[in-house]
Amino acid sequence: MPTFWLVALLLALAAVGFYGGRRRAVVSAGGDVKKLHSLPAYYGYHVSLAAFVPAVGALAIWLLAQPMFIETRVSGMIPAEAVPETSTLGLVMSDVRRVAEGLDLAVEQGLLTPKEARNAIAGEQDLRGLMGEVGVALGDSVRPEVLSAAQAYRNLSNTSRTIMTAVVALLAFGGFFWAYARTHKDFRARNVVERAVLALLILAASLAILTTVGIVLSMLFETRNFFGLHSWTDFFFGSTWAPNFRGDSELSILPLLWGTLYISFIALLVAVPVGLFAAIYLSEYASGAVRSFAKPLLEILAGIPTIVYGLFALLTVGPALANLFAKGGLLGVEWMAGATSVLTAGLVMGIMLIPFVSSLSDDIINAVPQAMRDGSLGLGATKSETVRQVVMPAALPGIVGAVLLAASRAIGETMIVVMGAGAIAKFSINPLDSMTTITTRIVSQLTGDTDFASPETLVAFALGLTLFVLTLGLNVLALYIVRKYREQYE
Amino acid sequence: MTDLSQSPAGAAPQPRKHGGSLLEKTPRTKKRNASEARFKAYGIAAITAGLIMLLILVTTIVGKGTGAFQQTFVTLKVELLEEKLDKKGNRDIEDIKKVTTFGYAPIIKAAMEAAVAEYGIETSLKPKELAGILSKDVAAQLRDYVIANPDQIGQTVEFRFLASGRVDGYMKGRVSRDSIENDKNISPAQLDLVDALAAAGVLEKTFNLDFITGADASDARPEAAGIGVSMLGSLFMMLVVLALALPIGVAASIYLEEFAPQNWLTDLIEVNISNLAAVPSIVFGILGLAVFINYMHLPTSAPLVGGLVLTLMTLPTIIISTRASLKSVPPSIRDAALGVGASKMQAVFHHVLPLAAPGILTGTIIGLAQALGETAPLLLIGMVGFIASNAPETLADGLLAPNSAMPAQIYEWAKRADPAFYERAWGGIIILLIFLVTMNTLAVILRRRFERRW
Amino acid sequence: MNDMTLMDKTVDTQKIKIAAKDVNVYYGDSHAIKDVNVEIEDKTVTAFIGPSGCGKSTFLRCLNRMNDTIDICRVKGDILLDGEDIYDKRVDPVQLRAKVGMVFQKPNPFPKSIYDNVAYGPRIHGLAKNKAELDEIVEKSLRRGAIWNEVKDRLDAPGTGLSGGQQQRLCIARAVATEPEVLLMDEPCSALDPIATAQVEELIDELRASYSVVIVTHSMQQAARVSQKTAFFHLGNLVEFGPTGQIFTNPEDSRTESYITGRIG
Amino acid sequence: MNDMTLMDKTVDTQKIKIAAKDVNVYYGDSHAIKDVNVEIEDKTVTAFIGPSGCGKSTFLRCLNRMNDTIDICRVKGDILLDGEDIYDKRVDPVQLRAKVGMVFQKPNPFPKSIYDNVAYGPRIHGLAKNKAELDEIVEKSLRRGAIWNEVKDRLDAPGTGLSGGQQQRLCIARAVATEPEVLLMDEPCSALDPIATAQVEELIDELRASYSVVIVTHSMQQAARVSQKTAFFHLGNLVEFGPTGQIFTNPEDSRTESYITGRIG
Amino acid sequence: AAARDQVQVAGSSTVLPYASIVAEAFGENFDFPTPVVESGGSSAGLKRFCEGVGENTIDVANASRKIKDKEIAACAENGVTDIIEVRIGYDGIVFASDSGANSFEFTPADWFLALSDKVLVDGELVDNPNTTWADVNADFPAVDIQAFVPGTKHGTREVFEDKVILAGCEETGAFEAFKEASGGDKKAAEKACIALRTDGKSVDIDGDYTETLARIESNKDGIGVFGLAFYENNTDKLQVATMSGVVPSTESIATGEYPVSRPLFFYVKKAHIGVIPGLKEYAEFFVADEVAGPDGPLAEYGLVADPELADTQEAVSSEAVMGGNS
Ligand SMILES: Nc1ncnc2c1ncn2[C@@H]1O[C@H](COP(=O)(O)OP(=O)(O)OP(=O)(O)O)[C@@H](O)[C@H]1O
Ligand SMILES: Nc1ncnc2c1ncn2[C@@H]1O[C@H](COP(=O)(O)OP(=O)(O)OP(=O)(O)O)[C@@H](O)[C@H]1O
Ligand SMILES: [Mg+2]
Ligand SMILES: [Mg+2]
Repeated sequence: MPTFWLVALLLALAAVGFYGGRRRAVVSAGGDVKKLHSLPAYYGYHVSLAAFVPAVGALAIWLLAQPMFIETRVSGMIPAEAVPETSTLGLVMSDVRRVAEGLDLAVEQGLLTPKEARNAIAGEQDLRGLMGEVGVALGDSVRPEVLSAAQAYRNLSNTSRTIMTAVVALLAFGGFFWAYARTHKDFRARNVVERAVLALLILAASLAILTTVGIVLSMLFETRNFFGLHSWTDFFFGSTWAPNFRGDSELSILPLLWGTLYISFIALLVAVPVGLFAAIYLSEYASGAVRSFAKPLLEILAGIPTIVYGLFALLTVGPALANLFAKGGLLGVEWMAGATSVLTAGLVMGIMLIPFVSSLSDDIINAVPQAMRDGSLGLGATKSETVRQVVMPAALPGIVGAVLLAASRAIGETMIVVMGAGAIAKFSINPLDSMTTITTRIVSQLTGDTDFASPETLVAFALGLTLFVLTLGLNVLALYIVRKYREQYE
Repeated sequence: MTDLSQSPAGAAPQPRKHGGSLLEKTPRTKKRNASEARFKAYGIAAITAGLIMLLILVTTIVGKGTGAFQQTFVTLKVELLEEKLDKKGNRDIEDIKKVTTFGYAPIIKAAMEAAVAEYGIETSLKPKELAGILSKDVAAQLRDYVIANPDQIGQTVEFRFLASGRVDGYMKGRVSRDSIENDKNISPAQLDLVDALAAAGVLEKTFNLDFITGADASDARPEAAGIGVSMLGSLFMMLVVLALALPIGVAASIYLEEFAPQNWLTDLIEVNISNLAAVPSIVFGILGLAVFINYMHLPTSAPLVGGLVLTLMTLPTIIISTRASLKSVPPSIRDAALGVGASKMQAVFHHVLPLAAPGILTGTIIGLAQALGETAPLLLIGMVGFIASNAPETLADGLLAPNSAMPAQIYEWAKRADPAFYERAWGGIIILLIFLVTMNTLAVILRRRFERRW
Repeated sequence: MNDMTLMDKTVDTQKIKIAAKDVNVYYGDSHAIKDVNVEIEDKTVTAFIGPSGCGKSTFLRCLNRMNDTIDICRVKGDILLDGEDIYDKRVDPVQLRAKVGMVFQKPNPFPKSIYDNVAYGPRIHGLAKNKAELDEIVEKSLRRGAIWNEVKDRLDAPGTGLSGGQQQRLCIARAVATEPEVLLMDEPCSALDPIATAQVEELIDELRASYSVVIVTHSMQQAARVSQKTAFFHLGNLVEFGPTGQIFTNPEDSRTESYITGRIG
Repeated sequence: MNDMTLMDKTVDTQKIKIAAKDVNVYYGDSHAIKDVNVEIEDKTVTAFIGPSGCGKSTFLRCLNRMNDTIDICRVKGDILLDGEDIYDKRVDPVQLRAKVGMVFQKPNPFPKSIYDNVAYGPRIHGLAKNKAELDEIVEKSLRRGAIWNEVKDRLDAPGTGLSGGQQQRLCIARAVATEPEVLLMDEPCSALDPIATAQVEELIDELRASYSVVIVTHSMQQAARVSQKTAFFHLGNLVEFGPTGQIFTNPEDSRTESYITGRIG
Repeated sequence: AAARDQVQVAGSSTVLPYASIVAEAFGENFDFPTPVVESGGSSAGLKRFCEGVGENTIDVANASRKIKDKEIAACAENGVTDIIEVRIGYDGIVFASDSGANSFEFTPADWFLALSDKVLVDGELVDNPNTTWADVNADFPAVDIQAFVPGTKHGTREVFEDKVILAGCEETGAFEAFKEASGGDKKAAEKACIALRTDGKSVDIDGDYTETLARIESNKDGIGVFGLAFYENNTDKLQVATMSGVVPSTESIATGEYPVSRPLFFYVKKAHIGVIPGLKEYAEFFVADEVAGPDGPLAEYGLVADPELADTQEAVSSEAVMGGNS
């Protein structure tokens, strides 16, 4: 596995670079560390990074590009008539790759000499059997074109590997010596290393943008298809959600949006007060012992698979609510038609979200300096007054973050809604009615049996994209609010 | 100069009337204390409510799932008849392999007949019905054995076979004579046979390690299904998530919170991240399918892809919580570090990050818990379904070979028709929770070490 | 600002406001206050002096049970306020702290506006019937804290954006706004210039007319100027307690003398 | 501790260490420092005095760019350290701060052990080759901070669990541990008793032999005792700057005189 | 990318149990690795099937319905042209209630009258007034109507609409009335027929049959729609209703006596045969008599064996593609 060894070499070089760079710096300062611009370790990191990062980058790019390059070269070798009518070049190529891999393995396991592998001729040997022995299953016996292409493939890969090794090694050693040469007591190693780290941090932060771009792109195309098939006015302004198999369905997002907001609202109505009070109790009142077991226990709530919550809603909460509110129930009212309702799903979802609010808020509240509390208590405030008026405002940004996270999770939840709230999209203000949410519709339209090119399926993408835009709006709003009310302590 | 001179009429200010005794509470204090007590009670109520819910859920889960850890087995002597298994008698492995599992049915029937005879059990059942109390997995078990030990053909070997799901249910009390009235999979006569075999000590219910270590089985043989392989799938996914989401999330948060200039670009990133938290998980599946499988050509059903998708899904959670806790570190700490000549980077890594660690770990706990229990995105990248592969042997295999994940497995089982799977689904949830608790415990211990107030 | 005008002080005997009996305080294993007995009189300014780390703040915080908030801190012994044990189970520390106000050593303004910082106490104690009354209280307190002029134009600015000395005065204003019967001030003038110090001392003198004030200070001059009684702490012990004049001119204990003359620290 | 021994001071002319030219500082819209020009000499102790809120800390924080950390704070004008503009783009504030150390007005120990508090600076600057050397630096710094005796038995205890004055001295020890060329001290003795104050003053005097020290103080006596140069700030203006002796005995500006004699605050 | 060596199947969750039984047996009896069978619905399966040809696409799509023309077109656009269609048998759809509750003998008209949004009363189309089963049919007990029908994403729903509701609509004459009301538009009339009431009497189930079962267990008056296989595994909890007098069973469905059933399919990408190891073997094994025949494990599990299985076997072994030279 040459790549493996190459990486090992790079790692080794980086390690050597670390010690080498450090040593050189110390020596250049005449052994007096204090004369160095930066800590010795930074000189080490600098050489390590210079040896490692460009080389690994090149390696990665090469490894990504090599197959493409070889593929085009080799596929050029396959005559058009060698591609069976029903097949495609791509499939033949995968056969080529498989054969090449089989040959490699056979050589590795000593079943073939390298020379035999290079010169093997289709039909002479039972190559399929041989490949079977080394664990590469072929669908058919090896055809001559495929075999020769595979041999060419191996040749090319070998050459390419060699060049790659050379390039990578060159870069690594080049970087190493370049950095090593620059290492000197006045060299600003820390700044360079920190700039590299900062670049990494920025890279990490940009991943969010990339993900967003990815999400939008992966849905945009199908969304466009959807709007090509279905009128956007109905989607945005219609009032009914009623997909059917015959086509020509009414697919409006509004009832779903209503359900989404309603269910999330109820879930937050449960999770936020309970979570916040739990957090406050844990961080302000509870003894260390209580806190250290209650908090992790509550966190388990976030990890119970949602299917369990779904069943809980379906089998326990739903019937319990029905016992109260449905016809013949204890309250003698007839507000609830079945066991599923917005309230059922919201309650259960709220339970699941408790730790989202409680644990995060607890950490944030705990981080508010004690001096703030002392200041308030010293004025004769009760603990609760202190919490409400001093601690909470100071912890507000974090708490808003926690609540937003919970809200986000509520919007994205499916299983609990499916089992707890039913699957009927309707406008109603009765929390005991069944409703459904955008997310569950996305899942069900995507995983259903409808025609995948029909609007009934494609609507999932439009729903996803619209939801994305809507939540973006909500988040902008939240950011604005947090900015406005932020209180910075000390 | 003296502001004091402005106090009314120079008269010494009279102290406010405080209630006389400390031991007697003033009405206002009483009111405030009442509100204090209420506030505290809300807290206690909130925690208790949460814990009670947890208790209910966990007892439900445990109550329904413990059955899965036991299984009914039948110990039988089987004569590996040569005329059925190796007609040519040359022990050629290729020939032996030609006998499919269907070809083993007569041997099993014969073994059952022999057992009935041996223990003197009277039954009117036909051989096929006799074999009906055994799992369909038995033939595969036998065939594997024969292929591995061709020299044993012709011998009589003792095996421990799984009983069928219905029989197992009967032993566990899930199936009763009443409930099988319309059941075409099992008859009262078969239950009589089961009773007799149990009395003879041939059939017994024991701990079932295979459930914890095994792979999924098809709908026709719930008794053979295990969660072990998908547990490894989850494990590998969690490794990927932990290895990527935690460092990337923390790095991104540090940049945004400590280094990023306040401008529209960073605002954009910030809003974007919180928005990603609200993206339904299935959308991440769509993304994963588009990017990792269709574009980057990573294999389908691979835990690596699952891990990547879950990483993207978990990142916002970790970032949001990390940022919140970075924000809550008092600026004086940063000042102190900068004041002794630390660089911003050093101040962050040496002082701020350790102080923010509890929040970061909380985010990780919650993010990983969510990732561990997530099914929807896995649906689109092919990790939900029937993926009965073997336990991966190498790291690369673990990451790339098709596998499922615990929640997906549980979800699949919960959907299956045979009620025996239902019990396994709950059993799977128990294992998932144990997995989760183990994972959390590590983080919680770590978090406790970082918690302090200043 | 002449140095020691001690003998001018009238040392009337007042009723005992706070009596501490055999108070011991421990931080975990370390014994921070050792068998302290002290009687703090009403309508009197009592100064606590002593070298840094001798336990002044610790003892001060015992007097309104602020030590309750430090987990590892244990207080033994009796502290009586108006004859009632403040560590009694039935005593509500909240009510106690309303009576016994505190200015902390490190200024700790709330991350709120200056106005809200001062209005906080009156609000929770319901001292103002309406906004106008509250405004009045805030203004009066800020004036008493000798900071009104500096902040009157920016009452909405955050209290944390003030300079060190301004924060300190804000905290004093915040404490007097609730009109406690006893005011504990832990080095209230440490960050103040002489003028501001003089104003605060004037305030203390004014407060003395009706309240009891305990002040921790490192400035012997200040102690001499404002206090009628002085307690000298050393390594957790209350070495000497008596009329300020006597302590400064004629200390009984040699350690007191050494400290006052600047020989032990 | 006799009050004013000003005329004894030798005022040698030293090379200029820090030169501030037309420095203006704004907090958002409010103008905190107005056109300040000052030259701080090497091997000299410069005292900044002035009423609370006049901008001493603000100006001090400009000298090592600590104001960079306050979002709303903008600094205009030039500040030269050894002739180099410290606000130049190419200047690494980190390096600057390593040269120009700081003791903050509010003691801010790290929530770490006392040892780590002091060892942190030497560690990141690579001042110690090994543990033994580091131990030595820590001990020496704590001694110079006049706190060694109090903490030597509990170096592993958290720095935040110290008394106010101890924290202050810990911060001084922390600052001197990195051996900066210029040491900015914002009221380093505000929470210290006379003895500790004297020890810190001794330290300052000792530091003067090789470094430049800038000290903010509210105590005129202290300024007089330790400094060779004094700058008087008032409402953001540098009113007067000159040899300490002259400022205290013969101020040019009437405002200076009023302040020193205790008439404006 | 390393070569893939197992068959990759995706699609309908109705076909999944059968496919998994086959895949398991296939893995046991052949040297090829056990195929991976993903669930996710016919739509998603076919979509991935049609994504193109090549290793990173699936080889087989399971579907609980026939592939649609539009999908074939989309497939062709991506280069997936030669598709082998394999019908594996039929899925019976049954109506069942809690085993302890009332038993029913339904006709399609009963269902239409119970669940339709609008019904014909005295020649007028009115909002469905029926609240109990007795209102629908005097022979039925007077219990509240509470029906759990598959959600609109399920293929079962389509069959239910076509073979029960629409049939009932025509039976009761409502169809003509709808047609009249919409000006003779047959499509609109059909649509009106299958519109179900939304007042909670008819509940869409988006989950699976286990959810329907759970609903019935918590509401004993409920009647649910199930697959035959599911019912047969849960006879202890459910009792099945007859439809037009016929008791559903694999036999009665195979003979066509019991009307409500649908064919199940899988689709094989011909281009992958010979390339993906074991693909053809898998397809052949699936439809082999010992597997999909009336005595095979699939039938035992609840699949209604296809009477024309022999033709299918023949088509598979000759790799006959759709639309072409079948
Ligand atoms: N972070 C800040 N935001 C806004 N204004 C500030 C901030 N810090 C200080 N100020 C204001 O700037 C002016 C100067 O403050 P500075 O802290 O420099 O005063 P100072 O001379 O150090 O006073 P003190 O002796 O009280 O510490 C004051 O009016 C203060 O209110
Ligand atoms: N939170 C704490 N945890 C542990 N020890 C503490 C804590 N607070 C104070 N101490 C210790 O208790 C002793 C007394 O501290 P205290 O704060 O009462 O001193 P002080 O007299 O107020 O000193 P200063 O004048 O420096 O403020 C000191 O030795 C100090 O280190
Ligand atoms: Mg103190
Ligand atoms: Mg200041």
